[in-house]
Amino acid sequence: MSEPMDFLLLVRGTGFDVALTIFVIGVVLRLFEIFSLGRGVNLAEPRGREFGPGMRTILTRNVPDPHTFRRQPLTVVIGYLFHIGLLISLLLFVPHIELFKETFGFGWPGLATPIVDAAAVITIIALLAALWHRASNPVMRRITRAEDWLVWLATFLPMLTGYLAYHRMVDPYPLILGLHLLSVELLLVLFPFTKLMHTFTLFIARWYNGAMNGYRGVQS
Amino acid sequence: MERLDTIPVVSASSPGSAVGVTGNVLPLLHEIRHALERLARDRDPTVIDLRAIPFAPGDEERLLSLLGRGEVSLVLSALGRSEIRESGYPGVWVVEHYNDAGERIALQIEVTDIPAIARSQVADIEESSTRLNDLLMNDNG
Amino acid sequence: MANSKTLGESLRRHGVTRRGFLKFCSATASLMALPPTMVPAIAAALERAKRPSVIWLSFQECTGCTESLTRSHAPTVESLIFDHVSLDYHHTLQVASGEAAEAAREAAMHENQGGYLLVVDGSIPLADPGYSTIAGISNVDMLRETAAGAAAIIAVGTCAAFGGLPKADPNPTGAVPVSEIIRDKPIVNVSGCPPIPVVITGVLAHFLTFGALPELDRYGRPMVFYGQSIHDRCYRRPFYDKGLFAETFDDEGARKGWCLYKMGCKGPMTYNACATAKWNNGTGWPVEAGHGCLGCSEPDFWDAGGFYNALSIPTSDVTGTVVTGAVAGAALGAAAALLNRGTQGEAREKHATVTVDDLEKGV
Amino acid sequence: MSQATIEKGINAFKEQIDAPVAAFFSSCVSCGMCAEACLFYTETGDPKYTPIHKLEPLRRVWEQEYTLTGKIKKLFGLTEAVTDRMLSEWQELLYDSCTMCARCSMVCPVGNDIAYMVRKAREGMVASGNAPEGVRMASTRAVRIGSPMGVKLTSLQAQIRHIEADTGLTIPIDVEGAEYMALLSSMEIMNFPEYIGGLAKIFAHAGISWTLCSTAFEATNSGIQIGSSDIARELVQRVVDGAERLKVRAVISPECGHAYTAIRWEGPNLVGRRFTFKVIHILELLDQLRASGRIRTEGLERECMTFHDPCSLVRKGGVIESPRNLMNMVTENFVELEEHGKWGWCCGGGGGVSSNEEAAGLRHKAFRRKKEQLEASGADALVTACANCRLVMEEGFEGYRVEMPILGLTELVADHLVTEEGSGEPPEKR
Repeated sequence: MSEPMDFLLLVRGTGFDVALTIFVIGVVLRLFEIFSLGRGVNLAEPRGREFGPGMRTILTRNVPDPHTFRRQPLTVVIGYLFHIGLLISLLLFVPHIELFKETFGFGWPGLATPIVDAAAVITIIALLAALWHRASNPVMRRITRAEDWLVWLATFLPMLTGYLAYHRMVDPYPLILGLHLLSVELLLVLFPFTKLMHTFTLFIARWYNGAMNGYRGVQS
Repeated sequence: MERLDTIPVVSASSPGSAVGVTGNVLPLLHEIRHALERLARDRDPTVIDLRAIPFAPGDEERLLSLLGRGEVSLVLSALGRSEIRESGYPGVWVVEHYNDAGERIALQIEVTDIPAIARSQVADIEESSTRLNDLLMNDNG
Repeated sequence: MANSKTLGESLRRHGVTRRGFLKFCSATASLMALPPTMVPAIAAALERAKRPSVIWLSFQECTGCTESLTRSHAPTVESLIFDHVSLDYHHTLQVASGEAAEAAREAAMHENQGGYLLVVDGSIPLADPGYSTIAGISNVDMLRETAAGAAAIIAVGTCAAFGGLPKADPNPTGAVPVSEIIRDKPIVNVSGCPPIPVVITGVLAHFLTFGALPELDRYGRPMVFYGQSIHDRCYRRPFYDKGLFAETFDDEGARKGWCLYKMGCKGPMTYNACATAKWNNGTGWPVEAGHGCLGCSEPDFWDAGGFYNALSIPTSDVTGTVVTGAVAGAALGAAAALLNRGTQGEAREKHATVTVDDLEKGV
Repeated sequence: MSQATIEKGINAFKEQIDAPVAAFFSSCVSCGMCAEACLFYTETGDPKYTPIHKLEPLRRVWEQEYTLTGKIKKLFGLTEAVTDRMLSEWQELLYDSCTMCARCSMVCPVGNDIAYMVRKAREGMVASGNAPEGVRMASTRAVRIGSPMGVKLTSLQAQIRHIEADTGLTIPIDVEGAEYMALLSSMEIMNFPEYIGGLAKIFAHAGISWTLCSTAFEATNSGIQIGSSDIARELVQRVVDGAERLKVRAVISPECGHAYTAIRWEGPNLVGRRFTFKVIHILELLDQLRASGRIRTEGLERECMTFHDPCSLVRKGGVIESPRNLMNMVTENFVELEEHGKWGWCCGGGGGVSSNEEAAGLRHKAFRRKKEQLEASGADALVTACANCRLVMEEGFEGYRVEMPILGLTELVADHLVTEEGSGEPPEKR
């Protein structure tokens, strides 16, 4: 009778521990893997600096160049909706904040749940649109590998199960809450070893881009 | 050491508490309004069991005071006391049932012309007719 | 002993009038959390209801469930029902003791074979049946024997329903709920630690009234009482939705009656009727008293993380895991870095200078 | 004679992969935005020209050699090795359809510098013998003859004689201690000698001492285009040796985009030391002279003129404002293209594409982007600052039957110099 509860306890305990350990080890490992490859010293006389332009590029790449946006608005709009929705759902939902507080020792104010709920709906719709776009856009189809589908699924499941859990659409509640946690654990485990890593590495990538261009006096 | 009963009890429904914020009173008033419309239109009565409503402290008082008191108050003595009174809105009745020990065992809002329990029961009417008849027969005899 | 008198007759014998009976029926409907429109059906059913025999077995329990039930105040509607019930065995309440008590149980079983109602509170130890015995009979044997002739079983309290406190990790007695031993009888789980008195009586009333068990949820609990979570029926829910939380027991949020989620309230995963049925004769309930729900009507609630940890916090030491992971990651990362540098260095060493003579592929 | 092999190619990939490359590949989410920045995709609609897709061989080597998952996949045979066949297939993607214009590097949402990686990937293509024939030939000529177009010193000297006769000015060669040593691109020598004349006029006007170098007059660097640091190093070394022999203060890169990036940005890193001289693009120098008042112009072009930014000059070179200042100095009706400066569109012939005959058809298709952009500007004439762009666009105009004169910005400035000799202030030594 109590399997859903046993399941919830497993994923809230050992399961989460294992996933989090793999996640942290993986992320640190990946960063080591990246940075260990180093970068040559640039002997050319600089026209500009590296650090500042690098940091600026980290910021400026959040906004697409207007012409490119006009050429491919769907990617941009879906991307924005998905990322903003995801960040709201992940970082501004009070139960999630409690988890971060427990982990890092500090928290932050959350948003009213109807707002988070709306954000989650937007995120889920955006993810479905992204899936459709990936399947139908010739460029994306060409460059999509199995990993991209996996990453989509790993992102979609926590959103879906989270939504179902919040709205209690699955009975019993511990089952869906457990599935939500399990899907998050799947995400955590896959995270370091897939392009989900871009969450962290995009800052490195953008910085390098901005720095290397900044050195030549170009704000990229 | 103080005796337990000398420590003052402070009601949770003091001003500044959650009175009225649960949002349960307003929907309930709407429900009553719809029930009144149904009653006026179709003669269709409605009973709302307030025990099934998750009231915050003070909500019940707020609801009852909003409904107010009307012209009719009935007291029923059967299996303990029951109070049946018309609210300030005719057609809306507040029915409270108590047990022998004076503890409330039910609180209902009835939207009807008169709550069923206040009517004389058909079987009782027949019985009283018989009883009165018997009495008169005996007198005659 | 049970007799064949109906409830209607029994009530009239108590001098209950027709209006009284109607009042009783509406109170019963309310008790069973059924809509007032059900009152005529209830009246008709009660009129015909037979007086059942009830055997109450207490195993690994704290008597809290019985306490909860007997907390029923003076003569209430519930007590009218219990007056009607023939409680033939209840070792806490019965006068008889020892062999006489066991004889009463056996007599009730034989007389009402296949028709009596079995109520169980407490869990059953399986690691060693000797952990809990009554009159030399192990709990598991007594349960099997008594359940065999029961019409239905009501598992009262979280121990009987889900194993409860005795089953809490590491479960030294190998405690199991009734449902793990008895599989061929209808079982109603009336969970809670203890269950709300009116919920116990409500279920009994349902059985008495309709001669059948109410609709159950996935955990075998009556939907009418366990159909909605504490969270969904909580009067503090609007604060949760607005993002207003009490952070400590004495802060402004606590004084203003804000949501107790952050203080570990397990309301969102707990299904029970506390928010509407309330406790202490309707006076209030834990959240109304300013304390989060412990989730006592849910399986394994003892092991579901600290009572004062928010539901979303994993039961393990997250910070420790992160720190350990980071250290392990750095160690593994250093090894990976060495490997990468090795590969890169080797490639650079193997570099053969490209000249314009080397641009063609070898054949 | 040694040979190019797939092993050498993969080894080159392994050498080339650095932290930025690893960060870039880790970050790519396959969003496909880079395709929208690439004229080879926008003009053909063929998704295989998606920039990040062109890097698949390099990505695969990175994953297999430098990531734990890749190593595990390799161990269990879950990933395909990069083969010579794959690289042959990718030749079209890494050479024919990429000018390394770096426009994709500007739009990538996660900040991947794709052009940076294409440059690196080409190292592996060269080492494995998968560079296109035309580009290989250009490199061979550059190394053996001294110019990718096979221009020898004698041809230069012949052109110089013509120019000296036309302008009445001396074109100095091998003048030790001159302030500037000017480099030329073969195309300027053969197709646009007016550039050399323009230089002579400007330096005479500004009173600046300059020289050409007989052992290092060629500015273009086929090694950069083919993607071989070894070949590029050899070519850069010639310039360094020449500049140091003549003890010049600075070397002037001509109106050629990739020549500038080759000597200015890659040069010191190729030879492994900082230069003892400065490297400056001719437009930068002109702009400096303009700002300091050492060149003065008269008259303004009336025609509506626009400017084509050579990719290597703007996005990859950082010379963005100078041409605008100069355009405004000599034209009164200068219109910008809608996407200009660091957002400019490539002519389609950079990065070795123009010397790759196999790419001619594709280049013609891709040029439509530039053509439409120019037509939309409403300009009557086009000014640019790269001999290669100029030639590619002239060919493109021919193909699309567009009538639009193309001018070099340096010669345009030279044409407007104040003519009365000595009427200006005596130029001061800076």
